[in-house]
Parts: sequence; structure tokens; C-alpha cells
Amino acid sequence: MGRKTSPSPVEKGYQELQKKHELKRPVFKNCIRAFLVGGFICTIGQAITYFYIYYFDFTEQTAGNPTVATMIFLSMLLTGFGVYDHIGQFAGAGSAVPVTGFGNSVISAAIEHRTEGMVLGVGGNMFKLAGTVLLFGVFSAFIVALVRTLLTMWGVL
Amino acid sequence: MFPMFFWAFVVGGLICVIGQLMFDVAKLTPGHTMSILVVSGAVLDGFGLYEPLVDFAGAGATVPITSFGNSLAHGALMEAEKHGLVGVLTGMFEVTSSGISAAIVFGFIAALVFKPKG
Amino acid sequence: MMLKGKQSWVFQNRPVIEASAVSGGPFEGNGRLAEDFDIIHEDLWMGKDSYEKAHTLLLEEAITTAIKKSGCETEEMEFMLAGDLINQITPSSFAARSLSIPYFGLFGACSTSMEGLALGSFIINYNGAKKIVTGASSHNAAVEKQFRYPTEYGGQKPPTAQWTVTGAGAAVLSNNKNKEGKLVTTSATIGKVVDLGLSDPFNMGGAMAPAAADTIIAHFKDMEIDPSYYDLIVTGDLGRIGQETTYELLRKYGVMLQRERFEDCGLLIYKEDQPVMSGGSGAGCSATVLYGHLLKQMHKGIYSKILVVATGALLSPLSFQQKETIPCIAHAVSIEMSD
Amino acid sequence: MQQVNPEPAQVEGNNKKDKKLALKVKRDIQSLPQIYDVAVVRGKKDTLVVYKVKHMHRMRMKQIEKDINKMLEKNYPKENFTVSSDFKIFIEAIELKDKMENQSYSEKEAEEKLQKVIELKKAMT
Repeated sequence: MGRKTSPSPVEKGYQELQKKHELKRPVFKNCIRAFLVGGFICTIGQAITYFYIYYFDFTEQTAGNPTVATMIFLSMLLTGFGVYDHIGQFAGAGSAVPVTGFGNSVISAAIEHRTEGMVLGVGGNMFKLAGTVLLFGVFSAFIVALVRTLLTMWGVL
Repeated sequence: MFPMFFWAFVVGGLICVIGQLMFDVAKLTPGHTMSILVVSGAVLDGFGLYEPLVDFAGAGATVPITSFGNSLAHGALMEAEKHGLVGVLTGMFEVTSSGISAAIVFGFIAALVFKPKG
Repeated sequence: MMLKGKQSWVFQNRPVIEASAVSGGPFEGNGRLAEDFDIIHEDLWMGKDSYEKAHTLLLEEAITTAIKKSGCETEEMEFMLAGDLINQITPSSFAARSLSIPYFGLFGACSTSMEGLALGSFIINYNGAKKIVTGASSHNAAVEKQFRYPTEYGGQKPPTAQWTVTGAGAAVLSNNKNKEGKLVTTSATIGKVVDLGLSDPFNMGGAMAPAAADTIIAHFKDMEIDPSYYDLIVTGDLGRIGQETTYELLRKYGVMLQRERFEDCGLLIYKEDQPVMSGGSGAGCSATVLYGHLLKQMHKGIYSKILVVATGALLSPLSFQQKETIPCIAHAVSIEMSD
Repeated sequence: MQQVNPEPAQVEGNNKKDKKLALKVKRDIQSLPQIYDVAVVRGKKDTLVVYKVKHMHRMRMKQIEKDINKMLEKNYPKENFTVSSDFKIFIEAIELKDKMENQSYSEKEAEEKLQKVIELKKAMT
């Protein structure tokens, strides 16, 4: 739906000139940071998992649920106290990909729009970022499960 | 227990690096990146590959957003085994509900308690 | 004839900038130009219950302070010209509501400050008014909320991104006959909308550079002068990338700027160690730096002729999502010390 | 690698036949190369078999569980086994065993606890 499909020679010439001055993203450094922070968050998740296994009646398989909920609770504190956006600037995907990032996207939108009221503001905007994850998660899961179930029914699998 | 922590760190970190590459190299928005990761999780579960990863890496596989797609698909598949095709729809949130409900509940609490710091 | 060349106005009657004032937020209070601000707020909320209301307050304060410094009353202002980046420019309109001055709402994104100064000078020059107040403002959190993500969202900004200035700048223009030792506007060049196909909203500087270059070239052509006429040519909020690109682009078209006489408001306003990536931006950027810092410098005699080229990226969140490229504009106003 | 590797335990403490069987099951499973820590608790009807999988084999954990189930079914067709590699079940089994060594812990209590652990394992899937 773009303005036009291919850039004109003038546009191309300028874009090349501009590229020379454009600051490059420090991809390697960003990846290292994402790895370290992302890994660290997952390690905390593992510690919380063991906590639920030791002190509650959760098995390795069922402890995932309370772990995720706890991580999102922590994410709420960090988001509310204005820390998570700074972690995000440092870590990039390292703090965006874990569920804490999912929590952050819901929580940040919720607190951002409280000035527009609880119903239209918080309620209406809570999922403005995370909604896409829900949509594609649910829809792809539906397709995957449907295909697998049909294949099983037809005896292919 | 130590190998578990180690592999959780490594696998979780690597999934985040994949996300970072989607940000920086493919120049995708966070929304696009998260959607692709979630879909990948669901597809991997369709091939029965995500569960072994969870067994191997623990939180390294359950904490990244990919696990969300995995558990949605997993819930749907489990219900489908019991109830046939209807289960595909009804079982979707069987396993995953905690992440979404926690995000909703804590998001609302946060909206009551916190103000954005800017 | 006031129109000179294709797109420039010459203000023979030399409208006087009687006074100016700027207000800012905490981040600007820690910036390089903190001392040039009349009002600094320690808190981004500024005692209001929404960022949008704080945004309105910024502009109100800048305008009332500027009017007070000019020795006039708010009632003497015949027109107010203002604009900002929020949907339907509500902060400016709400400020106009409380100030109750006849009002033109302007939208030129971050070029609004010079759009206002050019139009204000035009009206004064043609005896359309005796006194006019013009201003532009932006509020970091309100603008981020409008254009990008929630402020607490942990998205990573690339190094090409810019930091929206929290601040407002306003100036009182008059048809004062006594111009001695006063700053006057002498000409303005209205820019075309230029779009060379960049679409990354995290690289506004790169997108706006051609517009800046286009207007600067047009200004020199229309006015039949060359860059040495000015002590300083300052762009609005091109940031590091945009400024470098503009400089090179101008050289390519034979306009040789002197590097040390070419500045950018977005690079002046913050300190090196502030996490603003490529520099400051926003409608308040050129407004605060010009109406605060640069005019003071001119009064001190450091510069006597400057050309201010405010640039604006005319995109919306909607146009970006519909994969439109970013159309940009730049307006230039020449300000001189009258002797 | 940290190991517990406890002696097999049986709810009916003095049942020699049970003891022999539990020991044999333990040895059978221990002989598998992917496994490093095994505990067997024999109840009145059910036998709980818990083990740990070497980390590099955890990817194939589900398959290993299937294999063990198959093997036990083949070797001890009359017995009723509950097999698990879950860490939680393992902890519970060790806890139960430790309690059983305490004289004041009755057979009835032990059996109840064992059933509880087995339930936990069944609720898992």
C-alpha cells in the first residue's frame, strides 16, 4: 500500500547518501546484551520454577504456570517503578522476548492510558501491543492443532 | 540442578538473540517479532519439537514468548485427543491461561497503583 | 512586492521580536541550555493529572511569560499562532482557550515554530495586527504516547532515534517603529513538502534532511545572497544524522556552508552524556532553543544575523502503519539584530 | 553429579518378596545408560519408580519414559508401575522413603502418602 513500488533515481541517490551518515545499529553488541539479559531472566525463571517444585505441589511440568504468573508480577513492579523501559533500552530483545516483556507490553499500555479512564483507557488500550501476540498465538495454535488432529484422524500420523 | 540452570540460561539467551536479530537485521517492529516467535512456538509444538526443548532447558524454553504459542497449541491438541475436532477450540487456553490472566490482573492493578514515569 | 523569488517573503517593515520565553521539563533542566529556560519543571507531570494537560501548561506558561517580558498585557495580543504534535493540536488549542486570544492553530510538525514566526511576521508586516504571539511546544511523554509506544514499554530505540523535547517556546511580535537594538525578522522562505522515500520513523533526521536542504537552497536563490550573509544557520531538529546529511547534500548542490556556522537545535539542547541517541526533536525543540538560547546569544552580540530552518516530519502513526513514506517540510526565517 | 541413589523401600517393610523385586527393578533401570539416579518405592499394589535422566538425554525424556514402561511391563507383567522422571515426584519419593525409615511412620500413612504421589504424577499430563 506504499506510495509507489520502486524508488526513483533521485530517491535512490539520496537514500545512498543518507545511508553513509546513518548510525549503524550495534548488532553484535545488542545480541550479546540480549543473550545475557535474556539468559539471566530465564535463569530467574528456572529458580522460581524450582521454588514452586520444592515448596508447593507443582511438578516440573505444572510449575510453568505459576512461574509465568510470578514473572509477570515482577514485570509489573519493574514497569510500575519505571525500570523496565531502561532495561529494555539496554537489553533489546533480551527483555522483550521473555514473558516479562509480554507482561510489560500489557502493563505499560494499561498505566499509560489510565488518564483516559478505566473503561475506555485501561480497558480499551491494555492489549494494544500484546493483542497481536494473542491473535497470532491463538490463530496459529488453532491451525496447527487442526492440521494435526485431522492428520491423526485420517491416519496419516 | 546446575546443568538445568546452565541450559536455561543458554537456550533462553539464544531465543532472545533470535529476537534481537529480527529487530536489528530484519528491522522488524517488536509487534512483528513477537508474533513470529509465538507462531514459531505453535508450529514447533505441531511437530512435537517444543516439549523436548522444555524438558531440556526448563525455563529457558518456558519463559520466552515462544512457549506461549507452544502451550496454546498443546492445550488444543490435548483436548482434541479427548474430544475430537471441537477440542481444538475448547482446549486452546487450557494450559496457557496463567500468562494471560496474570497479565490482565496485574496490568489492571498496575493501572490503579502506578503512574507512568515518562 | 513582498514576495521575492518563488517562495520567499521579505518583511520590509521589519517586525520586532519584542520578547520571548521558554519553559521545559526535567530532562531539559539537566541539559546544556538549562540556564536559558525561563521555567523548568522538575516533574514531567507538572502537577497535572495527564501528560496532555502538562503539555498545555508548558505552552501557556511560555506565552504568558513572553507577554509579561514584553511589557504587554495578554489582552493586547491580537492573534496567537501556535501548534504542536498531538492529535488535532489540542494542547495549543486548549492554551488558546484559557488565554482567550484570537487563534490560528498551525500544524507543521516540528517546523511549526518557524511556520508561526513566518506567518506572524507576515501579518504584522502587512498591518494585519500590531501584536502577535506565536509559539510551539511538545511534551516527551505525550508525544511518545501519540506516535510510538507507551512510555514504560521496554522497546529498544536504535541509535538513529531522537528524543522529543519537553518544552515550549513563545515570542511576542510587534509592529514597533523603534527598532534600535531589537531583533527583527527580515525574510522567510516557505518550504515545499519533500519526500525522498524514507520510511523509518526512528530516523526522522535522515528523512527531513532533503526538506531542509531544499528550503535552504531556495532561500539563497530567492534572496540572491549566499551563506556568508549569516553568522549562523541553524536547523530545527535534524539531529546528528540529518545535519551531516544536509551538509553534504548542500555541498552537492553547490551551497557551501561553513561547518562551524551550521548548527542544529536538536544537537544544542542536550549534553553529550544524555541518552538522546541522535539528538533532540519535537515541535518544542527549535522553539525552545531559538526563543531561549539563540535570541539571548543575539542580544549578547554573539550573532547578528541568523537563519533558522525548522524541519518537520509530516507523518502520523496511521500513515506509518499503512507503509507510507515520510513527507517532510522545512520553513526558514531570517532574524537580524537591528541597528 | 549429585546423586541420592537410595536403597529401594517398601511400604510393607518386612515383605522379603517385595524387597527382592524392588531391588531387581532398581537394577534393571540403573543399567540404562541415560539414567543416573533411581529410587523405587513399593506399595501394597503399586510400585513407584523415579529416576533422573542425564541432562544431555533430557531431550528424549518422553521416549525414555515410554521405553521404561514397556520394559517393566514386559519383565514384570503382574506388577503395577508408576514411572516418572519428574523432579517433583523424585523429591516426594525420597521424602517418603526417609519417613518410612522412621519407626513411628505407620504402614498406613506410608501407603496413603504413596498414593498421593502417584496421583500427583497422574495429574501432571
